Amino acid sequence: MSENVFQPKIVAFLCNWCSYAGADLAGTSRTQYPPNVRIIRVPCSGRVDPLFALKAFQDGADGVMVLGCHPGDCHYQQGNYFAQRRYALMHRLLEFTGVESERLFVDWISASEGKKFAQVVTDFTERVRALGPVPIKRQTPALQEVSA
Amino acid sequence: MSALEEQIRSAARQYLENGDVSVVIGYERGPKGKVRPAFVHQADDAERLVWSPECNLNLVTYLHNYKHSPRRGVPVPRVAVVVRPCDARAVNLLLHEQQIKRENVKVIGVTCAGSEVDGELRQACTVCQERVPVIYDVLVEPEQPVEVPEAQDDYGDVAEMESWTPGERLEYWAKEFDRCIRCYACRQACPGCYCFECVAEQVFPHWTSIALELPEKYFFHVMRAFHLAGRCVGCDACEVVCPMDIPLSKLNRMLAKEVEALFGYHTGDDPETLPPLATFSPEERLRL
Amino acid sequence: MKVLTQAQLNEWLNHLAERFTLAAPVNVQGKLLYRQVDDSSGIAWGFERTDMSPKTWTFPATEPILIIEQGAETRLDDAPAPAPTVVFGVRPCDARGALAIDALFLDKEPSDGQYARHREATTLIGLACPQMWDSCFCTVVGGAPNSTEGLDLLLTEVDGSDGAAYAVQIISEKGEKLAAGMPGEEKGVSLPKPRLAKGLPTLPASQEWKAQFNETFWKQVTERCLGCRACTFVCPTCRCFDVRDEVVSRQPGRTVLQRLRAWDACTSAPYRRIAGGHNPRPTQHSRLRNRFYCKFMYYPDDFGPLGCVGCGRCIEACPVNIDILEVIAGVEQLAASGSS
Amino acid sequence: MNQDKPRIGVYVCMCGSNIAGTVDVPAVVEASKKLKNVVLVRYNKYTCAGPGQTGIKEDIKAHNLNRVVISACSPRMHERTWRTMLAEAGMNPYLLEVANLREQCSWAHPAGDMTTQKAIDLVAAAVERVSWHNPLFPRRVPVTKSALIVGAGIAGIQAALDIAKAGVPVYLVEREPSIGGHMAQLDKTFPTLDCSACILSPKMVDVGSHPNITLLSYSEIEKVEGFIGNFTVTVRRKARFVDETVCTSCDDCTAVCPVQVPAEFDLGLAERKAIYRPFAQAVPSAFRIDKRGPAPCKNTCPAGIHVQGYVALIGEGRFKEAYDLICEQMPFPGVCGRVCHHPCEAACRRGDKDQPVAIEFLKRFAADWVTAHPEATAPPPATAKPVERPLQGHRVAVVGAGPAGLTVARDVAQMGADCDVYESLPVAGGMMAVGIPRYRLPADALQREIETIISTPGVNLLLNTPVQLEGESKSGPSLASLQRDCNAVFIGVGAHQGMHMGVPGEDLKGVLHGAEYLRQLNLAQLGVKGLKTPNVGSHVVVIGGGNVAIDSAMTAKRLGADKVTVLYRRTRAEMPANDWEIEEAEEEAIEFHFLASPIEFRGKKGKLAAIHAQRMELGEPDESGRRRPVPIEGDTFELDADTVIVAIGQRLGQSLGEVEQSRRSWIETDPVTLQTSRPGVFAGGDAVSGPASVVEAGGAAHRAVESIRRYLLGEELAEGRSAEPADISDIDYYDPESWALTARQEMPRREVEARCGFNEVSLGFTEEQAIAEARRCLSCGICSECLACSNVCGAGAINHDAQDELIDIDVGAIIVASGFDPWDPTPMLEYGYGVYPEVYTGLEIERLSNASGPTSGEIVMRSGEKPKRVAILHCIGSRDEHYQPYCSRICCMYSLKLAHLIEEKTHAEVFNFYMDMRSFGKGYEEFYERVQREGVVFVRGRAAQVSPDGDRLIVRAEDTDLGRPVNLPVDMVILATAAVPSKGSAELAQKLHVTRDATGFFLEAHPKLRPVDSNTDGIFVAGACQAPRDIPDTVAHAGAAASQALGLLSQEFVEVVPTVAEVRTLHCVGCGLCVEVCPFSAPSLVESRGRMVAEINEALCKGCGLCVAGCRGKAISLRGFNDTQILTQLEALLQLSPATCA
Repeated sequence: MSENVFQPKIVAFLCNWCSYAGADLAGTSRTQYPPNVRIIRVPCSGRVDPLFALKAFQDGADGVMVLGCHPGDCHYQQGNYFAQRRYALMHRLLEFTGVESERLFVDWISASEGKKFAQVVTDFTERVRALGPVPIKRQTPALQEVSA
Repeated sequence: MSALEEQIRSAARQYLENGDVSVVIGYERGPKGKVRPAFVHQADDAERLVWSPECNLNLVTYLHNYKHSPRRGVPVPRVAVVVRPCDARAVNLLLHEQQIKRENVKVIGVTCAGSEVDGELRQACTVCQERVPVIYDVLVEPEQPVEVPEAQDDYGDVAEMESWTPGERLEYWAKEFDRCIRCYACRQACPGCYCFECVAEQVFPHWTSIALELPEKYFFHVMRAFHLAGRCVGCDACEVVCPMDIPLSKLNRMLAKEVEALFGYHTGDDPETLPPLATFSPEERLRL
Repeated sequence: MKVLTQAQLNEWLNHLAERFTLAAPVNVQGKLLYRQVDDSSGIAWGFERTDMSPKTWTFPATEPILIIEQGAETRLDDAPAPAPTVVFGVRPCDARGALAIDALFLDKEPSDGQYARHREATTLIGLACPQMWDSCFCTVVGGAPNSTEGLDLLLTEVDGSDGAAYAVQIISEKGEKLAAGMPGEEKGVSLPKPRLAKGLPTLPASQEWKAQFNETFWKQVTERCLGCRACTFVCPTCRCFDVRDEVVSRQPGRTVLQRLRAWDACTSAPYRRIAGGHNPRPTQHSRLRNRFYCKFMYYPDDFGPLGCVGCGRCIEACPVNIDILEVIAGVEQLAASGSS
Repeated sequence: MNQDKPRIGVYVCMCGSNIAGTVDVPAVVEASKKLKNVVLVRYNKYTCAGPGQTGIKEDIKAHNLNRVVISACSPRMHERTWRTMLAEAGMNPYLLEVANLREQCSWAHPAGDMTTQKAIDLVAAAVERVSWHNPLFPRRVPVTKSALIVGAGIAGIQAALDIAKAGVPVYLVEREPSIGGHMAQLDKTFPTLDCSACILSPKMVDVGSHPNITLLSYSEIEKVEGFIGNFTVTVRRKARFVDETVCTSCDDCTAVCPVQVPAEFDLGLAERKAIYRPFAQAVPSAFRIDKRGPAPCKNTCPAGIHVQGYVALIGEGRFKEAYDLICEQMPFPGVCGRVCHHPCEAACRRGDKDQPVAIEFLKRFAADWVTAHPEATAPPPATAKPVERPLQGHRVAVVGAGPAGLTVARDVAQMGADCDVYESLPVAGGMMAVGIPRYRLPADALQREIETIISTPGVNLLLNTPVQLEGESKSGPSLASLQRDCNAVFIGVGAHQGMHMGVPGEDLKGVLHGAEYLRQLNLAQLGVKGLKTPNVGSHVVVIGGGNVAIDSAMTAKRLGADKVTVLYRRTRAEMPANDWEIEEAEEEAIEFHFLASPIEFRGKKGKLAAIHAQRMELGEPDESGRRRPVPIEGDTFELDADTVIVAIGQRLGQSLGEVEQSRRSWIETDPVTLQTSRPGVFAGGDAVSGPASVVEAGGAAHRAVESIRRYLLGEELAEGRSAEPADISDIDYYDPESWALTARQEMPRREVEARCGFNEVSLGFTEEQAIAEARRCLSCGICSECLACSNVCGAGAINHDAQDELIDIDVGAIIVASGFDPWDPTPMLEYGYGVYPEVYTGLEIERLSNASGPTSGEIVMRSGEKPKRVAILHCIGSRDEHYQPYCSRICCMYSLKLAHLIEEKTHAEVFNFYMDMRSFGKGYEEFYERVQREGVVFVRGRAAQVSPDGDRLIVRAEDTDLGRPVNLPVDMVILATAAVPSKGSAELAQKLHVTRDATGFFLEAHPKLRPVDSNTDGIFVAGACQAPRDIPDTVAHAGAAASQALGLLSQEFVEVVPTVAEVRTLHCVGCGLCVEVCPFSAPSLVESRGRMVAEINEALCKGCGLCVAGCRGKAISLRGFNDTQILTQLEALLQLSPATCA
C-alpha cells in the first residue's frame, strides 16, 4: 500500500458467539481483509454501550463497527434487538451533529459468515478511507508539542 | 393577580393547611422582578406564588431533592409542585422510573398557553397543542379557554438541519458547543438527569476528560442527548438555563422526532408504557 | 495625558496583534467573550459587561500544567509556555479579580508555576466603565468603574473632536513598555466621572458573616440552587480547579501523560465528594453557602482580598436568580437585627 | 481494582509458521518488552503444547508473575486450556488475556508492516487490559443428571439408547407421531442391502420399552432456558386425541373413519384416514387423529353441530350414523334441514372457490332418509361410552316447549335430571309449530322429532299450562313456585306477540298481525279444536320485510287471496327476509311495493277498505347499518285492500316481574352463562335474543344446559367459557391437492304451478345427489369429528376434546438430532418434478420398493406397469450454487442401491447420470462395481432436461466422457435429491440459542476437534442435523454425542462463568431500566438505606451485559468485561496505532 494513502483506524466490537466466531472463520478460511480493523471481543452486541462508539471516535477511531448475531439468533435472546434500537438512535444523533453516519457500522454476522465478515470489513474500510479522518477526535495540544 | 395565580395560591394554601404536603414548589418574583422557583413551607407564604409566561423552568427537577427520607425514621417528604403540561410528562417519567411515589406528590397542573424566553414565546410552544397536563391533582384553569395553535409540531426546524451536509451540521454544532463552559446547568435543570454521578464526571470508568475543550463538550452533549432518548419531555429547561444560549433543545427534539417516527412513543403519556430503550420488537428492522 | 482617537487606537491594536496574542471582547453568537483577534476590526466596541471574564486568559478553563513521559525512566516537563499576550478591554472589576487570584497563586508560597507564567506573559489593557451597569456592585466590594487596580494600562473614553477618543493612563511598568510608541497626542483632559448605582447594600465585615453561618436564611437562599457551575465559571475570582493525569500517547516503551487542570466549582456535588461516596458538604445548601463564605470570609481572612469584585455576572448567569446582592443585603439585615 | 502492581508475562506464539510466517514475531517481542508492567516476554513455537505450557508455569513461579498475556490463536480456541494452566500454576485463571494474532491477524492479512503493527497493537492492548483484570471465581452448580434429545430418527434413537444404557434418564422428543425418522421410510440400506425396517425396528422397540427413556412423541420444543447442567425445557405435547397409554392399536377406528387424506409417510403415494398410525411398526404404536382445528362450518354453527362429520358420513352412504351425529347437538334435524338460515354455508371454504356445500339440504336428507327407512332406525349398537347421568336426582323446569326449551329438556334428561316442560299452547314446538307455514315444514317432519324428545325418559310435557313469570299465581304455576319446586329453571318462552304499528285504524276488521295470524292458521291446520283457518280477503297487503312477512304473504296466497302485495318501507336490498324466500314469493306472483309505509288504515263500516301510505326515500344508515327510510314530505298514496297483515316484528308479550329486562324488553341474561338476574333461572331463545332461528335456539339451549349442569353441581358458571366462537383466523386448513371445481347439487323443487295448498315446496335430495354433494366437502379440519372412532373404540382411548399440553423438563444436557429432509426438487423446472407423473424422488421410490409401501414393494409406474427403462439423475440440488453448494454425500450411494433394486425387481434398463461417483465408505466402492457388473449403465454428465415424448420421457444430457449429447427415452425418472436441514431447524436453533452454518445445518464448535459440541455449552449435535450423513456415520456421530453428554452428566458440578453483572450500589438510582431489559430476570430492585437499588441474582445472570450498557449512571458493571477494561483496551488500540501507517 502506498505511503500517502490514508489508513483509517477502525475499531470493531464483536459479540463472542456469532461475529467474533465469524471473524475467526474468516481467518481460518484465509479470507483476506484490510489490517486496519482492531477487534474487541464482547459477550453480546447488547453489551456495547453506544457511548463506546462515541468514545472511540474521540480517541481517534475513524470508523466503529458493532457486529452481533442475526435478529432472533442472539445467544442471550434479546441483546441484539436492544442494540439495534440503541444504535438506531445513536446513529441519528451522530448524523445530526455532523459525524457521517457511515462511520458507525452496525450489522449482523453469524459464526458461519466468515466471508461476509471479510467483505463487510473491506467495504467499510474503503468507505471510511474515502471519508477521511474523524472530525471529533480529541486534540491534545500538549501531545503535539511534545511529539513534535 | 391573575385567575391562575389565585388558583395556584389557594391550592398551595390548602395543601399546606391540611398538612397534605410539607412544601409547595412554584414560582415567585425576585427583588428585581425576575421570576424564579419558590419553595413555600407555610400556608401564609402561599401569597408569594406567581404565575406568568416567564415561568419557563421545569420544577419537577426539584422533586429529586425530596425523594428520599432525610433521616432514618423520618418519612419521605410530601411535596406539591406546579407544572405545565410538558413538566407533567416529567412527573410520569419519574413515576415510571420509580423515583417518586404518586402518593407523595401533589401535582398542581396549570393550563398552559406557552411560556416565554426573553419575552418571546418558546419555539416549541408555538406548535404545542397540549394545554392541560397529562397528570394533575388540581387543575388550574383560566376563565377563558386557551387557544390551541393550528400548527402541530412537524419538527420543521430539525428537518431543515437534517437537509444540510454533515459538514454544515458539524460546523454549526462546533460553533454552538464552542461557547459551552461545561457548567452543567442544562443537566442540573433537567428532571431526567439524576444519576448519582454523571458519566461525564466519573473517574472509574473514565469515559471522558475533565477538559473544557470542544471534543469533551461534544461528548457531553451527545451523551446527554442519548441518555435522554425516549425520556426527554421537551420542556427545554436545558436550553432556557444555558448561560451561553446553546440551542440544546434541537438535539432533544431530533431524538424525539426519531423516537416518535420509529417507535410511536411520546415520553410521559402515562407512567406504565415501557420507553423505547426498555423494550424491543422482534419484527422491526431499523436503519443502521 | 495621552489621548488616542479611535483610529489611532485601532492602528495601535493592529500593531499589537502583530507582536502579541491580542485578546479582546468579541461577539460570539451573541455572547461577549475574550477571544483572540487578528486586528481591531473584530472587537465588539461599545460593550457593557462581557459574558465571561478575561480570567480565561490568565487562568484558562483547561490546560496542561505538567507533561509526564514514562519510558525507561520518568521525565517531567513544564507544560508549553504561554505566548506573550495582551488582553484589551479589561473592565476594572475584572482586573481586581486577577489581583484576587494572585493573592493565592502568586503571593503565597509555593506559587503556581503555570499561573505565574500566564501572568508574566499577559498585559492587561483596561477600558473604564462610564457607569455601573445592571447588577453591577463594584462599589460595594471596594472597587470602582474607573479603578486602575491590577491593570497595566487604563483607557477611558473621552469626548473627542470627531467621535470617540481614549485617554490613556499608564499604571505599571509593563504598561509603560507596551505604551512606548503608542500613537496619539498629549493633551490636558479631565476624565469623566462614572455614574454610580444607588441603593446598594453595605458589605458586612467578615465576622458578621461568621455569626450568621447557621441561620435558616441560607436554606431559603439556596433551596432553589440547581447545583450547576455557571456562577463560578463566569466569576473573575473563582479559581478552584480539578487535576487529572491523562494518557495522550502510548508507544511501546514510551507513554506520555499530561497533568490536566480544568476549572471546577464548589457549587457542584462531586467537588468535595471523596472515594466511597462520602461528601463533607452533602447538601446543596452547604455547597452554595460555602461559595458566599469563601468570597466574603474565608478568602479575605486567609489571603487578603475579597473573593468578589462586584461584576454582577453570577447574578445574570444564574438560571434560578440566586442574587449575591440579595445575599449581602440579607446578611447585612441579619447582622443589624442580631446586634440590635 | 487490583491491589498489587501488575507483573505481566507476555508470550508470543509463532504457531509454527502460522503466525510467524506473516507477523514479524521478533519485532512483536521487542515492542512488548517495552510495555508498561511487562516483566518478561517470551516466544514459543507452540504455546498450546506441553513444553510451552510448562515453561509459562515455571515463569509464573520464578518471576512472580501476576498477569499473563498470550498472543496466539483465537481465545475461542485455547483460552480454556490456558486458564487451566494458570490455575495449575496457582494463579487465578481470569488474570489472563489472549491476543488473537492468528485468526484475526496473521491468517487474515498479508505479511508486512501493517500486519506486524496490528499484532503489536493487539498485544499492547491486551497488556493494558490485563492490568485491570481481577481474580474471578466461577460458581459451581450441581448437574441435573438427565438428558433430552430432540428428534428420534436413527441418531436420536442411538443416542437415547446409549445414554439410557449408562443408567441416565433420557427424554426423547419427536415431533412426528412415531419415532424412526427417514430411516423407517427406506427399503434397503446400502451397501449391505439389509432391510432398513428390520434393523431399525428392534431399536425402536427398545426405545419404547427402556425404563430410562421417556418417549415424548408428537411433541415439540417450545422453550429452552437455563445453562449447561441445568436446562429447563418446555415441551409442547401436541394433542394426539388418542391416549397412547390406553390405545391397544387394534385398528378398529380407521375402518370407520370417513376421511381420507394423502399419507405423509408414503409421500402422498397412498392415502390414510384422519385417524391413523404412520406405519405398522410405529413406536408408540398408538393412533393419532389429524386435526387442523374446528372446521369453519362447525365453528360457525350456533348449535355446534358436527357439520363436517355428518357430511363425511353421508358421503360414505352412512346416513343413519349421520342422522345420529346431527342429533347429538340438534334434536330437530328435519326442521333445521328445512328452515335453517345456515351460517355454516356462508363459512364453507368451498364457497371461496365455487359454491358452498349444501349443508342444510344434506341435513334434511339425513332426517328424511331415516324417516323413510324405519328398518334402519333400530337403536345404534351399544357404544362403549359409559352413560353418565351426573344430574340424577335433580329436577329442572323448562318454560316453553319451543326449540330451545325442548333441547334443554332432552339434554338435561339425558344427563339424568327430571324435567317438566310447561307449554301454554295446546301443541309443543313453539314457533316451529305455530310460526312456520306447513309448506315449508310439514307437520309430520316436526311431530316426529318432538315425539323423540318427549319420549326421552325424564321429560314430562305439560301442554296448555302457562307459567306466570311475575309474582305468584293462584291458578297455575309461577316462576316463583317453579323455583321452589325445582333445582333450576329454564325460560324459553319465545316471542309470540306481533308488534303493532300504532297508526289510526289498526283496530279495523281485516287488520291482522303476522305472528297471531300464522299461529291461528297453524293451530287450525294442526287440528286444534275450536280454531278456524283465518279469513283473508281478495286484496291482501302485508306490511313488513322479514320472513314472517313473506310467510304471511305466501300463506295468504294459498288461502285464496287474488292479489297479495308486500309493502316495505325500504328497498329489496334492505329486506331482512332470506333471499331464497323472497325469490320463491316472487315466483308465486306476490307483488312488492317498496319505499312505502302505512300512515292510516282507512275503513268502511268498521272494515278495512284501503291503506293510506307514505312514500319514503333512503337516508343515512341507522345503527344496524341499513339506510334509514325517510318520509318524502307530502307524497302519500292510497292502496286498496280488504286484508292487511302487519308483520313488522314480535315481542315477548309477557311481563317479567323480577327478572331483569334488556333495553328492548327481552330477558336480560349473562351472555356467557345465560343466567338471568335470578340465580338458578336461565333463559334462551327468542325471548332473550329477539326473533331468531331454530339453530340459534339450539345453541342457546346448549349454553344453558352447560350452565344448568354447572349450577346443579356447584361449579363456577363462567370459568373457561366465552360468548364468542373460537378464533380460527390463523388456522391453516387442509387443502386437498386435487381441488376440482364441482357444481353444487340443485334442490329439486315443486313446480310453481303445483304449489297449491300447503304441500312442501322443496322435495329433498336423492341418495345419489346427497352422496355427490357430501363429497364436495374439502375436509377442512381433516378429522370431521363424526365421532365414529369414539363410538367403536372399545378401549375408550379417544378424546376429541384433547388439548395441547406444556410440560417442563429439567435436564443437564441436550442433544439435537433433528435430522434432514430430502430437498423438494420442484424449483428445478427443467426436471419436471410435479409436472410429469413419472418423475419421482429417490425417497418416493424407496416407498414403492418397500414391501409395506403403497405398491407392496412393486416398483411400478402410475399405470401399474413395470418400467422398461429408468434414468436416475444424480446431484439434484446438490453441488449447485443456485441451490445447495455442498455435496449431499448420501445420494450417489442410494442411487446405486435404487439402481440395483430396480434392476432386480423390474429387469428394466437403468441409466445413472452422474457428475462424480463418490463411493467413499467401507464396502461402497465394491458395491459400485457390483452394480456396474449387474448391467446398470453410468453416463458421466449432469442431465440437463427431462421432457415428455408421448407416454415416455426424454432425458437430455451430455456424456462428458464421450463428449457427445445423449437423448434417452425412458419410462421413469428418479431424482437423487439433496439432503437439507429438516424443516423447522431455524426455529429450533433460535430456541436452543445454537448457531447454524451458512447452509442451515447446525454448526459444530470445531470442525475437526469438537464435531458433536454446539457452541452452547451443554448442547450437542448428532447425525444429519449437523451435515448430511449416511446411517453408519450417523450412528457413530450419535454415539459420540451421547458419550460427550454422558461425560458432562457424570460430573457432580459444573462451573458457571463468573463473568456476571454486579451493581455499584452507591451509583444506582433505582430507575429499574436493568429490570426492564434483562431477558433472564436477574436484576431486581431492593431497598438499601432508604432507597431502592438494583441487585443482581447471579444464579440467573448470563453475563450478556445488556443491563450494563443500558445503565446511564454506569452503576452496573460486567465482571471480566467492565467499562474500564474495555475502555483501556480501546484507548490502547487507538492511541498506539498511528493514523497513517509510517
